[in-house]
Amino acid sequence: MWQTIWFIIRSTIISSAPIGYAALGGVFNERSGVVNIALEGILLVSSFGYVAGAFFGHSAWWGLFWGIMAGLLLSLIHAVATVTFKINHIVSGVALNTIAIGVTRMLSLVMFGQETQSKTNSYTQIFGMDIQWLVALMLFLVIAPLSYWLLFKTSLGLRLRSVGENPEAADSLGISVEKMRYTGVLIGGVIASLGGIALYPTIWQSGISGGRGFIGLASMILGNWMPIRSVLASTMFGFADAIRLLDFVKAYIPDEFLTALPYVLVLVVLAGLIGKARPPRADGVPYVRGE
Amino acid sequence: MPGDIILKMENITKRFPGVLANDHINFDLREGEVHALVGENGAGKSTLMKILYGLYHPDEGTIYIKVDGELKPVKFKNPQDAIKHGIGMVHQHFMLVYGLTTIENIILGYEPSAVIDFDTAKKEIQKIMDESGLHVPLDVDVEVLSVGQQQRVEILKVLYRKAKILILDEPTAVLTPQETDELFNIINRLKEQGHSIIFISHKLHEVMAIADRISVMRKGRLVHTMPKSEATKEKIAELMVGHPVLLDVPRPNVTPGETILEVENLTVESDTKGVMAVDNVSFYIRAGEIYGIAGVEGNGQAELIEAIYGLRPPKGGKITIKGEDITGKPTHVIRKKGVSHIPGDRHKFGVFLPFTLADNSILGHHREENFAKYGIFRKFSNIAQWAREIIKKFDVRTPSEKVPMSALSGGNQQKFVVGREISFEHELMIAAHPTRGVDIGAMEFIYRQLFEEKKQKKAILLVSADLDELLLLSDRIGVMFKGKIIKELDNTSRQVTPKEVGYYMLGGDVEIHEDSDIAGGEQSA
Amino acid sequence: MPKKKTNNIKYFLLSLVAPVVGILISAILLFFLILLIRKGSISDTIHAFYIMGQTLTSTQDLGYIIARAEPLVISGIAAAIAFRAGVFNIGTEGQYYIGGLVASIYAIYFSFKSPSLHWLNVIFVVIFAMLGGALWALIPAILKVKKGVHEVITTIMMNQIAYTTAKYFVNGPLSGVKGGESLEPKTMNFPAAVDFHRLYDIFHGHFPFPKYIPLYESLFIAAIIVFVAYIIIFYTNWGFEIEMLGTNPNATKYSGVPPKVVVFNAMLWSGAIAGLINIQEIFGIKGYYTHHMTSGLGFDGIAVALIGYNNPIGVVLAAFLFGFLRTAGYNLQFELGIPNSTMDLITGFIIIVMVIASVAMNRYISKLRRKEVLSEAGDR
Amino acid sequence: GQSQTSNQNSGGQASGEPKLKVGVVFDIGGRGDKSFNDSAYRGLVKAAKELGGYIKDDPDNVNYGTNIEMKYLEPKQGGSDREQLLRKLAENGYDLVIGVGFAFTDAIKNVAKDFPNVHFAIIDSCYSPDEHPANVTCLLFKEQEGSFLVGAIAGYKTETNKIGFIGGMDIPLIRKFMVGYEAGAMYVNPELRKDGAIMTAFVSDDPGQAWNNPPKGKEIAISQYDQGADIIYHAAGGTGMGVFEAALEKNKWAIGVDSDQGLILATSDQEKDREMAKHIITSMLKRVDTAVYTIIKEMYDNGKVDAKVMEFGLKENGVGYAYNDYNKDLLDPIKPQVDELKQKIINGEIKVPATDDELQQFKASLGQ
Ligand SMILES: Nc1ncnc2c1ncn2[C@@H]1O[C@H](COP(=O)(O)OP(=O)(O)OP(=O)(O)O)[C@@H](O)[C@H]1O
Ligand SMILES: Nc1ncnc2c1ncn2[C@@H]1O[C@H](COP(=O)(O)OP(=O)(O)OP(=O)(O)O)[C@@H](O)[C@H]1O
Ligand SMILES: [Mg+2]
Ligand SMILES: [Mg+2]
Repeated sequence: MWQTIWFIIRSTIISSAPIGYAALGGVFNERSGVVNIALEGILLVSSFGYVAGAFFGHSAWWGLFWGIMAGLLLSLIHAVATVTFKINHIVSGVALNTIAIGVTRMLSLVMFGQETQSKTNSYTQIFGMDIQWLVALMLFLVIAPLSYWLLFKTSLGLRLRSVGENPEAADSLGISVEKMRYTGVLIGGVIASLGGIALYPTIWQSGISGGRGFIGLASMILGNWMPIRSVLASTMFGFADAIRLLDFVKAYIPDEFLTALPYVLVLVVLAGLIGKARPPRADGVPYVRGE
Repeated sequence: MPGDIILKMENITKRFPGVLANDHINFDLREGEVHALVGENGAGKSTLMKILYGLYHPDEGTIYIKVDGELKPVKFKNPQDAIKHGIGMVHQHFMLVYGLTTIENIILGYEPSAVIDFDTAKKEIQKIMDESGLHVPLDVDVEVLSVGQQQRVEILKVLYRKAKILILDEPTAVLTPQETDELFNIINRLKEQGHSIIFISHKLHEVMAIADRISVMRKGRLVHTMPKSEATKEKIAELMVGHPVLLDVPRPNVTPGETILEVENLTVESDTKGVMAVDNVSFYIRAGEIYGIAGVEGNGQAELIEAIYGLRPPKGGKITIKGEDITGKPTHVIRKKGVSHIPGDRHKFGVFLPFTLADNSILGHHREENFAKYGIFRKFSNIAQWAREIIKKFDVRTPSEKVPMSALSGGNQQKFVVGREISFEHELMIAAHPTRGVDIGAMEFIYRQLFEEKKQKKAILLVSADLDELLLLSDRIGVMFKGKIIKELDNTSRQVTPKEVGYYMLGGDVEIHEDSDIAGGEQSA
Repeated sequence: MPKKKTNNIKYFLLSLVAPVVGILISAILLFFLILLIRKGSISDTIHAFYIMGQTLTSTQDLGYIIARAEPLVISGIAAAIAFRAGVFNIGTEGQYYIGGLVASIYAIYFSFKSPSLHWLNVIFVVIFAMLGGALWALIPAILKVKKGVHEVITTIMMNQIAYTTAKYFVNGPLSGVKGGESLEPKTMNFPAAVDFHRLYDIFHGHFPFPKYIPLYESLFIAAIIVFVAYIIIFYTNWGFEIEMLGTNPNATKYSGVPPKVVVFNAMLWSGAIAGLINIQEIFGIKGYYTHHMTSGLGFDGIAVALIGYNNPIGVVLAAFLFGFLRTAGYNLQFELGIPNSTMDLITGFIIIVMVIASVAMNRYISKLRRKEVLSEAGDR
Repeated sequence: GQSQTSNQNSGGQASGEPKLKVGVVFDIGGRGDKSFNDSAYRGLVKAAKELGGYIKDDPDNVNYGTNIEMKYLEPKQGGSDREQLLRKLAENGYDLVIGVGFAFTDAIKNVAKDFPNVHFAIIDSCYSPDEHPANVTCLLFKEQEGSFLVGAIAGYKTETNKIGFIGGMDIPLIRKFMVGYEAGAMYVNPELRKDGAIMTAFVSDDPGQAWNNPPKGKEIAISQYDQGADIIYHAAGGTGMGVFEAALEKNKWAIGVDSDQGLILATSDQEKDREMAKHIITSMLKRVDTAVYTIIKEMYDNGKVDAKVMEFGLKENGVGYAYNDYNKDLLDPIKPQVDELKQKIINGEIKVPATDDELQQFKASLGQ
């Protein structure tokens, strides 16, 4: 019995972490007014970045560095496309997800000689601790509270939120909307990258992100664009993912039901049947001065 | 009382595509004075102020600011630069971030430190509130504050930034008379504390009441600056429009016919749930009659029109056209029953800027057999023919009906909209601010068209912020105050005075001071 | 548009700048990618471009380009209809899963078994696929109209639910996996009277492409959709009202056109057409339904619509560009071992570059227009 | 098989036209999965070596002559283009086209119809006799037999008397692995006949998530180890790497599948691989390489193969258990017993169950 409970707990933490990071990344993006469905792609490239970085750099630190760089780079493209060039956020996200799949597979072939998976990376420890666990626990113990603090207790957070709600007003106060949106997208990108690292530091495989970026978006909505609530929502999905393997769950609940549940829940919440979700007012709306 | 010049704008020029918004403007401000800036819609007031505030960059010209007792040229890259030089602006449209609390809104962009110490900030703001008399709750979402409170937040924002120069762009447009009085008290208090204030308004009585000096803008140029002692309302009005005011278009004599529009006990909810924007309103309009609605903006005029036009379902009451009940019917049905509408904001409601004039000429009637086979397949040649007729009849200056609407000047756009709405078969014309932002020539043209309508035995519901326009055109005037028509005045022989209307616009129980002419109207035309 | 405009040709040429720039920049990127993969061999890289060029000259490859463009044409039109109304239906992805599923249920349980009634089956397949797609667009449409919930969020959720729903039906009620046979999850096979006929068989000898090119009757359906969409968009009041809404919702309301009704209809029609996106694969190539069919066609269609300026003709051109990229991609993979993922990368890149370029060009064009007309009118 | 079009091979190999062209399409796991697809790849290498051929565009440049040209392709993520790749090979004059994995069942059937002159082979799947295309050969394995032997090894080696199994997907094919494993374990160790002594789990119902999901594999394995298992057998493709990592972390045992995963990892240039290898007792060998080599050789020798079903069991050396330099010390004490079991199966003395029902009967026949 206690083993089952222990399994559920640890499995929930491990399964939630990438989703939770994606959700937090989404919070920073959307709080600044940028819709980012490329979170899925960020998970994928940062996962690749970690494995390749650690593999060739012979150290988990290099993995961390390249994992974050990879996610950051993808985010940067999104920021340039949506904030500077003001193209539709969804289109940029869709394109970046495609690019993420392509670029990882291509680099895998070039770097590892095989397209669908990397070689095994031996460097998965930092300070003698397993990096996957370290990063996963960091989410709950450090990153989530820190994100809350950053968004609600600092001037940066205040400015970030203001451009997501009313960029014109922020602009009128001398806050650079573009700069703030870049900040939101890039901070969000770094955070989501940690999710890619929490995914599986040993091996990268094509398709390893498995839709977790989208579940992260769902968590973000269920968490009403609040950092801690979004992370908590992600643990719900992690929990569903953990228990679906248990025999007694399998016996009574169809797997499809568990898979669909999070998304149905989002729709129910959005319909106002449970609670209330309100996106930032200028979410996804390009800002052009003097309209 | 006012001191030295602390701000000078020299030869400021700003062009927008197709518009010369500011044309070599010279403007200055003294310490401790209220300098009023007046002018018609689109004269370039806001543009000039946005340049001063660093939001726009002038194409030409220099700004000088007094630094360490000396006027020095400055270049503002962005508002932050302007704020640093002690300039603060309260915008025509509030620049508040809903979703943030009052205190967050106040400190936004000027936070005391990277990690915000809310307690200290609160203390500081409390001090400013006590000094200025501007009190607002600090820990609520600004969204829930009343309009007056929101404006106080705007002023607090400016004071929190330690601005010495305050720009108030049409601060009274959205205020009730009491709130306006309060604002004036505050302005006077700020003045005493050494602040300098630029005050923008269309309302001449306000300007006369609060300003020390007055500058008048017309069509992008600053035409005259004078101390209050030299100013009269008539003089300002003349400067604003460029010639002696009070257009006189002869009003045709028409005996009213049958009742066209009848509104009984109409009640309409505003955007805020539970608040009635229109409260138990009843009136009627007969054929050949112009019924004017007067009132300070925001007293339910917009909602009244929306209810009659089918855009806002009424909460109670009844609306009939020629005896037929149209209450709660959708707009397209109501249009079919013979209602035409010149909307108040043409860009937002009246036209599709990227569409051609031809496409713009049939809006709302595009499904009629004349314009579409079976109501579906569009008849392009008929549509073009129709548009050309409007263009010709209403003297719209355009190369052809094939150009996009956005290519026309505002006045011509308005003429086109007026022409379109008149050209459709109708019994009732709802005209909202039909001359807003158009020049004098076009204005007169539109007046003549409305009188022509009257001769054709149409019923006309006129809503205008321009009192002179109302008095000139209307046979009867209903004055709206807080959602009610508190007084209906007979104006068949133009006997109503602006003062009378003004009295009721403020609720009918406010004392009128001899020198404060509340009936100045928004736009003396 | 059918309306003549001043300087039409100039503006038409200007509108081509974005695609040309996009393709050029992407070609440069592709050059370096191939150089990287082929470990710096310039001659290989040039050969790769030669192979891509050959794709356009081989009849077999042209056949594939058409076959691969076909679903994207439908997908692009579906997306474009919504976009024109200002509705961002990114749910086409889920809508085609469900459209295909509903049509499959028809095919398995209710279709006519007589081969002579094949044409009726085709019509019903189309109807049911459209119903299914519309059904899946219904919830986002209702939530948008009634609750003001943004359709992007809801359609992302609906996409995920669609996949799971399809999976449930394939593994459950419709399961066609028999012991000892294929272990790939799929439904029962459709009756032969439903399976789409190959164009090769229909036209016997008078068909330019080899028999094995997967071109089916569904090509006609795609063509009909393009034609009808073109007529509706540019010649009818439905298209006009959609355009009104997409341009200025407020003025639409004031014109007596209820925005909610237009949004609702646009969303449903977009969904209905989206339901047809993959009938080529389901009823032509496969002859059964599986949730493991080609995915991502909905997302590709969004890109196709945007690159094609939401114009049916533009959509067709953009879809052919994609079809070409895919086909060339397989040739590169086959001939030079350049992984197909390179083409994914390039496709994504082209989308971003082209959309950026077209946004910039559109701004420039409208500025130019305004200047021109103002000077013509002699009015300021 | 005749070439339909003659596209020149531009991969750099010189000299004359090959006598035979063989195309292979891997499944999503692709090359480098250290398991199923890699095993198929070794079949190509063996064919190249033995028959004098080369693999086109191969990163390792396998080249032993020009008799046979071999080429493999990998589908894109999600695998929706398997059929397109088969076609590409068939169109371009490949005489024998092999689909590696059951996911190719329908794709091969469709393509085979369009290219009657090309011969096809499919691994792990087949068709009902009335639907079997005339140009397709099925290559099937008796996975249960090999699994029986590794099950027996687990039965001998377990110290906790608890063992585990992790399958990629709950499908009949994978159940063959599971059932054989359980039967072997129960056969040699009565303790394992108790309820709950053998823990079983499947990774996912979604093929996109089943075979390349090492994070999940690791989680499940840790859970089974935590519940007392000391040996886990996986039949989950790439997901298995997670199982090995769990074994390493928990200092327990794992059993590999398809390839000799212990050997592959033990000889890897990655330290972590070598560490994990120390925790792999053995692997159930599914000689996809043998099957691939056999069909290529037959095609090469005869110029054709029949539309038949080839089954590879213990007898045909198509399945087995891995015994190598690295696990030799571990296995030597029980090797005689295991080999005896193998002989019994080959003789038909032990009939290895392949389905759940058969397993129940088998269990009943063991008593207790
Ligand atoms: N960002 C802009 N782009 C283009 N034209 C503009 C822009 N802002 C203002 N204009 C134009 O410049 C002119 C002056 O506008 P401005 O807002 O300064 O007028 P205003 O005097 O403040 O009018 P109002 O009393 O209506 O506020 C108008 O013709 C307006 O249409
Ligand atoms: N904020 C804005 N952004 C872009 N263009 C604007 C903006 N405001 C106004 N315009 C454009 O500037 C033009 C001028 O607008 P406005 O309403 O001030 O008329 P106007 O130039 O004064 O015309 P007229 O001389 O007929 O009165 C309009 O045609 C409009 O398209
Ligand atoms: Mg203004
Ligand atoms: Mg004007």
